[in-house]
Amino acid sequence: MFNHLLSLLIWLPIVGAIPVLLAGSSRPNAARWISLLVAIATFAVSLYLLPQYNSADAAKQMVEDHLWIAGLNVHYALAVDGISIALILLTTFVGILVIVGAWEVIQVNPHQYMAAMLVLEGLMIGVFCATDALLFYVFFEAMLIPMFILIGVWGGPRRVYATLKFFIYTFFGSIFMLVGLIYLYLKAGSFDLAQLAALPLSMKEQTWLFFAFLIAFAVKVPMVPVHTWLPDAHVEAPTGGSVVLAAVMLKIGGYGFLRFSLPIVPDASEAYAWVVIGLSLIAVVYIGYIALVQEDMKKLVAYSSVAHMGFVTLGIFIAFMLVRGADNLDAAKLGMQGAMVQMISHGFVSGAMFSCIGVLYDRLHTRQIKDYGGVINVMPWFGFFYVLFAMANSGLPGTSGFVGEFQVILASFQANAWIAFFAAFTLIIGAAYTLYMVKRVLWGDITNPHVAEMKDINGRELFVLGAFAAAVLVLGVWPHPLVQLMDTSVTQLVTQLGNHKI
Amino acid sequence: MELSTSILLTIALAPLVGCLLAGFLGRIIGRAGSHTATILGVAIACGLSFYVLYQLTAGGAPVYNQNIYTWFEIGKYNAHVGFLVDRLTAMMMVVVTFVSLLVHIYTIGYMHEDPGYQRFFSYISLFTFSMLMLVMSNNFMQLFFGWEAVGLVSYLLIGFWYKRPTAIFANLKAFLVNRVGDFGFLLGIAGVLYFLGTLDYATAFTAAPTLVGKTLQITQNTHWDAATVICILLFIGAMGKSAQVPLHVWLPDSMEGPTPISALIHAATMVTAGIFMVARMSPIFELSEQALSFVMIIGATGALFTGLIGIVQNDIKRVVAYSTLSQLGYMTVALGVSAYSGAVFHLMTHAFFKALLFLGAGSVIIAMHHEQDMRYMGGLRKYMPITWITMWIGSLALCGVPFFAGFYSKDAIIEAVGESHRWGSGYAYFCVMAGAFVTALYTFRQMYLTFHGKERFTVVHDHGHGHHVEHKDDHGHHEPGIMHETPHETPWVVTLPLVLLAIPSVLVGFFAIQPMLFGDWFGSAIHINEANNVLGEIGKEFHGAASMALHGFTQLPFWLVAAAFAIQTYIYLFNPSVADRIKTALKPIYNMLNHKYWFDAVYFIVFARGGMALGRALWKGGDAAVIDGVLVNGSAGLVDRIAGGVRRLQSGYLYHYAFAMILGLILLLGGYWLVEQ
Amino acid sequence: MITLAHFIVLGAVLFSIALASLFINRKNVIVLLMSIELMLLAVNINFVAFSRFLGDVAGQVFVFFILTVAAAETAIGLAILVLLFRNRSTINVAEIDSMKG
Amino acid sequence: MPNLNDILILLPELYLVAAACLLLLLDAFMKAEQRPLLHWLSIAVLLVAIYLVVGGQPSQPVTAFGGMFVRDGVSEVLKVFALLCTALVFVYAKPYLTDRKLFVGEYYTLSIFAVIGIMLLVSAGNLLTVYLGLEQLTLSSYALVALNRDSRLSSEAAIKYFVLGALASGMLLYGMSMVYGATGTLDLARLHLAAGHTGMPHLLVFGLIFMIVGIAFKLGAAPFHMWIPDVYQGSPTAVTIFIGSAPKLAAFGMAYRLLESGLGDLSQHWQLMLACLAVLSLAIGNIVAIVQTNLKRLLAYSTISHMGYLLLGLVNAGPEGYAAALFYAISYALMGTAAFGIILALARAGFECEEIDDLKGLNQRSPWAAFLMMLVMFSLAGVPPLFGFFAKLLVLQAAIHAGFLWLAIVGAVFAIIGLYYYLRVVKVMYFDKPVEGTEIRLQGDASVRLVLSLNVLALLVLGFAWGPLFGWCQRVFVG
Repeated sequence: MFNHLLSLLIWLPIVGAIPVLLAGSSRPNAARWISLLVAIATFAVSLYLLPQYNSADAAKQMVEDHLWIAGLNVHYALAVDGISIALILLTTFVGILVIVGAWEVIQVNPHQYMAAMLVLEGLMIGVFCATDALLFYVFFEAMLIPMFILIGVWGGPRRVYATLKFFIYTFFGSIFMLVGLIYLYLKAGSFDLAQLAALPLSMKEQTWLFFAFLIAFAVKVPMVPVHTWLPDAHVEAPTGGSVVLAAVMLKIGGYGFLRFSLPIVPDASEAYAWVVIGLSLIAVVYIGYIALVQEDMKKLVAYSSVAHMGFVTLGIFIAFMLVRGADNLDAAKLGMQGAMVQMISHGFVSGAMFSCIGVLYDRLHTRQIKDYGGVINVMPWFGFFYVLFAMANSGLPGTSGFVGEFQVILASFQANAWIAFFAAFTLIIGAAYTLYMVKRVLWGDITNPHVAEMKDINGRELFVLGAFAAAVLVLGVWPHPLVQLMDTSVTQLVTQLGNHKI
Repeated sequence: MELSTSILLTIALAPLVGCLLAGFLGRIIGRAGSHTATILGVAIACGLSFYVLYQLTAGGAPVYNQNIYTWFEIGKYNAHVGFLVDRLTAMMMVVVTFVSLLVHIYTIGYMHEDPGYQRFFSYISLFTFSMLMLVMSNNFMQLFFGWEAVGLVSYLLIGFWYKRPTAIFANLKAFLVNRVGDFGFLLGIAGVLYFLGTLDYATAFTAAPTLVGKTLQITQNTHWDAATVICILLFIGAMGKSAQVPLHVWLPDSMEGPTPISALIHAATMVTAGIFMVARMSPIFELSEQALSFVMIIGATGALFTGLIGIVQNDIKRVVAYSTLSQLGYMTVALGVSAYSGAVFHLMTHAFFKALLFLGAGSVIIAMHHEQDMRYMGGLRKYMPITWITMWIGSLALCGVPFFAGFYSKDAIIEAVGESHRWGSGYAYFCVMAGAFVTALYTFRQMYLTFHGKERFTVVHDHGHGHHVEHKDDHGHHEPGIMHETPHETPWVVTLPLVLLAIPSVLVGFFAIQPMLFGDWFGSAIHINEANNVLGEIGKEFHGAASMALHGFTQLPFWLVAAAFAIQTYIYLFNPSVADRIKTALKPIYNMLNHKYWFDAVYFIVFARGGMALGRALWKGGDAAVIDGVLVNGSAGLVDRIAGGVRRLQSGYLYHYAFAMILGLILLLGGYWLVEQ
Repeated sequence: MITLAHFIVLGAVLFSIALASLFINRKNVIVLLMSIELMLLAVNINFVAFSRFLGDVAGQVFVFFILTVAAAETAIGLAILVLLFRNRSTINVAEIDSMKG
Repeated sequence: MPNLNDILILLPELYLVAAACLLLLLDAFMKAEQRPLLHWLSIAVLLVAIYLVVGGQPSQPVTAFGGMFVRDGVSEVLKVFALLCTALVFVYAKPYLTDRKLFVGEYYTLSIFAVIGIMLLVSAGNLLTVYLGLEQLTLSSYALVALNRDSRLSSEAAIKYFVLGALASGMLLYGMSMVYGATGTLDLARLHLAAGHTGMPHLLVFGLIFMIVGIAFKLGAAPFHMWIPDVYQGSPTAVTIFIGSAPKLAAFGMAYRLLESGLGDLSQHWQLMLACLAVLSLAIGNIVAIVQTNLKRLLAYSTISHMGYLLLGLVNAGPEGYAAALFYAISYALMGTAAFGIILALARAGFECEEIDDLKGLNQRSPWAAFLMMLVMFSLAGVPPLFGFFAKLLVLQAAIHAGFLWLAIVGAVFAIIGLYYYLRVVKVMYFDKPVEGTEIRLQGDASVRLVLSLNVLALLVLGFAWGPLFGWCQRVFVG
């Protein structure tokens, strides 16, 4: 069997970006069509990947391993498990939608935009495949470049501040992780994640490494209090940028916790789980209140992303309390699964929300809530999608937004009723800020004459929103397949949490 | 014979199909197409529900409990989508689909001029689907799904006329208040999973006894009884959905929605979901005296005090709305004294006569061209006899006049409370008793103001109908008391449902009381500890419906109703001025009632305003000032300032450069010297 | 009796004087060239002294090289000096500060 | 008595000397319009030199003239890249020189003489050769800086460079004299043996310190960096690019020869000193660069910070550390050449393209140039997958392994600050609108653009395939 599937998946979009660039600004449509084809091809490959993957087998699969740098024993090592596959599918799926979504919206240098998108997609897939810490780091950092360009070139008025903040924030986080990784390499003589996981470490070392990882991924997720780059980045980013940022990039933070913090420094992670849990709960409540008073739609959704990602970190670290405290493996799995499902679901929901805001922005060129009102009068179909995604965002059962939060809350109650209490607060505050926005944007009579001239969504937008809607509903009504896909991997992760390193 | 899965699926999905057709293809299939599709869907569901009920009672079919598909399965935790259909469920299905069907028909008449016709039908069919999912569920997850789904539809329907500021305020309020309830509900479910290890009803209920003695740690050294915590959390959900004090504030505002909705969702079915849920959970609730006392007291408070507000309302729909709150209070009290079947029984009768009253009110509103203020009505009986008669039937049922459906259910509850020895039952007994009087007060007041006395509107024949058409969608608040044509009886699509509802409002109690309350009709569906079986006690003196009714005439509740009747008759038929004199005489009380005990005002200030203020404070103070201002931009600025300073060292003067080098040399030498020391 | 120490101290003193004059003098670039020469001479003294007391000629060979290179260095230095004067018509060290920060 | 063998070992250097003299003569008898020939010739000369270096590479380290001259792996690597960089410099410089009437033979011959100095320096086996090589390099550089006779800035830069350079070499010599006095030998190999059991250890260390000053000056490590910004800014860009690339390799070679080959046993002394220099350089370089508006000056400060990272490698004082530092020197030489190369290519008559704002909206005017510059900037900033990142990775790793974790963390922190000004350049090129009426695009003929593109893309390619190069760097130190 052809065993370079993952490499293909990573490099197809990156290499595909070259012809798109060559198409040049003179032939924008060529650029658009090529990039669409590349995106679709990538998606197709990722779909082909699905049946290849044996979800019964806990081991990493489709392994590719070539010695990359002999001098440092760095390997070009790729492999996937259920979790990676799910995230890869999310990436490729969103990949198509952002290309379509940007079709005639991006008029300035569309070829560069599309190329950046494709490169970004490839790098993100790489992050999900890499099993060598250094390779992971390379993809992890390289991602910043295309995103920097995307936001900076096609972004809003304060894009310079936003991009610099975004880039430096993230770089700041990851550089300490790099130092940590080097330290680990010197101890283990390898960057291979499996070997690092097997490496015995003293509590002191683990603590330092834990915080090195924490800061790297906390910035990415983002967790309070290192979240302030996200609202700025989102507000200034072009729609596609926001979609990718929210839908996939944030997930890499959560994914990093799974691949680094948990297996490599389990004991420190246990000892400091309360820190992460505390911050996650703060994210739910504190950020919820902040989202309530936002006047900019994108800022609002950005803040709600922070709150929702709080469930991811909560679900991941609650597992420690359950495995080691309560010795309840299944509950830990429940929480972990919840976190994973929440990642995927948030990918769809936030992506959809930003696409909706993009639709509005393309018509009125403002994101201020006060400039809208009564949109439903002129855009009924849009209204349908908007309400649907808003409901998903506030975790209505039947939409994907509910599943993960439900599982995480159930799991956290097993650990401590109070954690569940604060987590469940999202039901109220989440609904409050989301529907308050819907009220001001969608409902009501038309006050702004410009709103009266808005046209309802066209076919292209219908396709994008429809695709998101389908994903949101299917996942919400029948999450079982996704859970199955990740089950063995999650089980293995959770069982690993049990074994101490000291 | 066995109930077949396909039938149950059809019942649940038929309305959904109708909803999708009307919703997505509404433009294509047109108004007629939409209402045919949806009505057909609901009709099928209704017919099959009756069939299912028949199978379960006469057909001797066993209780149906199966999973349709797996929702998720993680280790020992799993959630499924499945149906549990026993008599309790079947009864709810019948009530829901039947009322829903009539409301569908009624809507044809009520909404016939509304631009959102198709949308409306789509919504109510969606509601029917969600409600069926709720009642037919066999596990907590699906229950929560239905629970929130009906909330969603309620949100959409209250805000159906989305141009009205009041409507979109009300629907947001309704959803959020419900979410407060669901907050508790979800925690309750989590608690169930924690203590009982499953989300499946059957398994959970069989395991329920193991809760005894288990506790939940709240702080270092306070432990609460598991059953109590779970029950109260679950009941908080019920308080939201069934509008119990103090989460009742959303229901009166929900009257912003079209009247059919008020009838279907905010009177007959959705608001009773909480009652149904508690009845369903009886095996768990039976384990906690404290929880039941809590339920009882909450219910009793609602039964009396919300009823009082009804007396001072002038909006015809709001009167009915407050009466709904009060009646929900009755049901909750019944639950509180473990008379679950009594509660469910009242739920059923109430569904019929309250739907009847709402639809009747709607019919009046149509006739008055969307004038809802009773002060501009009066003497309508001669214009719309059918409405008049049917509404009287509904009112008498509501007041609990013997032989009417309401009598049996309500009287049973009052007696049950009397029998109960649970902590707080004395207070509850007083509340329900006084509540009977209050109910009669506002009911008769409403009837008199609407149908009797002299007309308080003038008819001015001017430029015809078109006027209202354009006013229709925004429900133009044309100058009060001025009609542009004489009111007339509403079309058959409106009156037919009234008649169809009037029949059960009279009869259902008479026929159903014996089996439902005293005949162990619900079987395994409801579980009661012998010690708490108040209905059993009453059952001992029960000798048939007729004698109960006759006996009813000798009881205090009836005489309270009679007294109220006398008072209101005197005031509103013979001496209207008295009303105002009383109002002035009891000014403070009137104000208190008129402001609904200031609940809404306080909530708005504390939660809405307060929440926003807090949010703004956290945003400006936390994110903007501390994190961004100090940490992020602050450190950046610091580096900049340092840079500005350091660059001055690069003065451009050769001798400074040389000096720097020599300084460096000296430092190295000095450093070495220090290290050597 | 003159010991090695005396020579080293002499060299050190000369060297220090050279260094000092490099940053104390703010007048004239030529003085800078002179002090550089002085510095090299101090070095030469060291080398000669050491090679004499170590009885090893290599040091003295080194001195010859230093002298030669120093000559070349001075040549270039003066050339630059001329250039500087041509462009700015001053060789005042305190005025050569158009590039800073 | 020198024999033929010595001559053969010295062949590349001797060949270059001869070639340089020939070019000088040729230039004298050449008409102005024939000069391009000189240009190509000198490039050819360098390439041949590379061939000689690689071709005549001995399997074992060999010495000539009684240990005066060492030819081993380290010198090979350094020579190859020094020659390569100089060749690149020649390619990039031509259009700039012609535009400014500076297209003269001296430029080429002086550069080649400087390269000879470098080659001598990195192969030095004796304090004397170190000194001679160094002077050969610096004297030619002084002249190069002053190449543009009519520029106030050039002359100012030249005088500053000259005085400070002389001061530095004076200190170096003083140090040498002390080391000589303490050990009684000038030969590095013998020095290495004698250093262990000298009678006057303090004198030795004093000498060491003076020599470190000399090295630090050559590297441009703070606080001996003062000349760098002014010289980079003042000298013609065509000269800046040369000073900014090959001599860094020489500086590393010098440090290696003196500190490792010569005074390796004193590492416990100089490790800490270098660490201090590293911290200072990182701090000053990165922080002051933030407030620069002149592109050349910004790159000057970035050089200072990069030398700080290079020192991180040296601090390790072991084979892996030297390998990392060598790797870093090479990567920096390539990046520096590329960065200044782009500036040269964008500059034209009457437009120096020195200010950062000159790059405004470059992406709209010349996407390719912007793209190349972006790659260079991210590489300098050390963002993967570009070459610069792996260089940083290696030096950090070396520092941590040597137990200087704190130093590595300092390096990491300043990398964040450094990122800021590199991003600012990218921002100006990509996010800002071009200034109306200005015109900015790649100058020069296809050859320049091709070589430039290759040079930059090499940074990307080496980001993936840096293994062999690193392997080479490792081998030369273990072997």
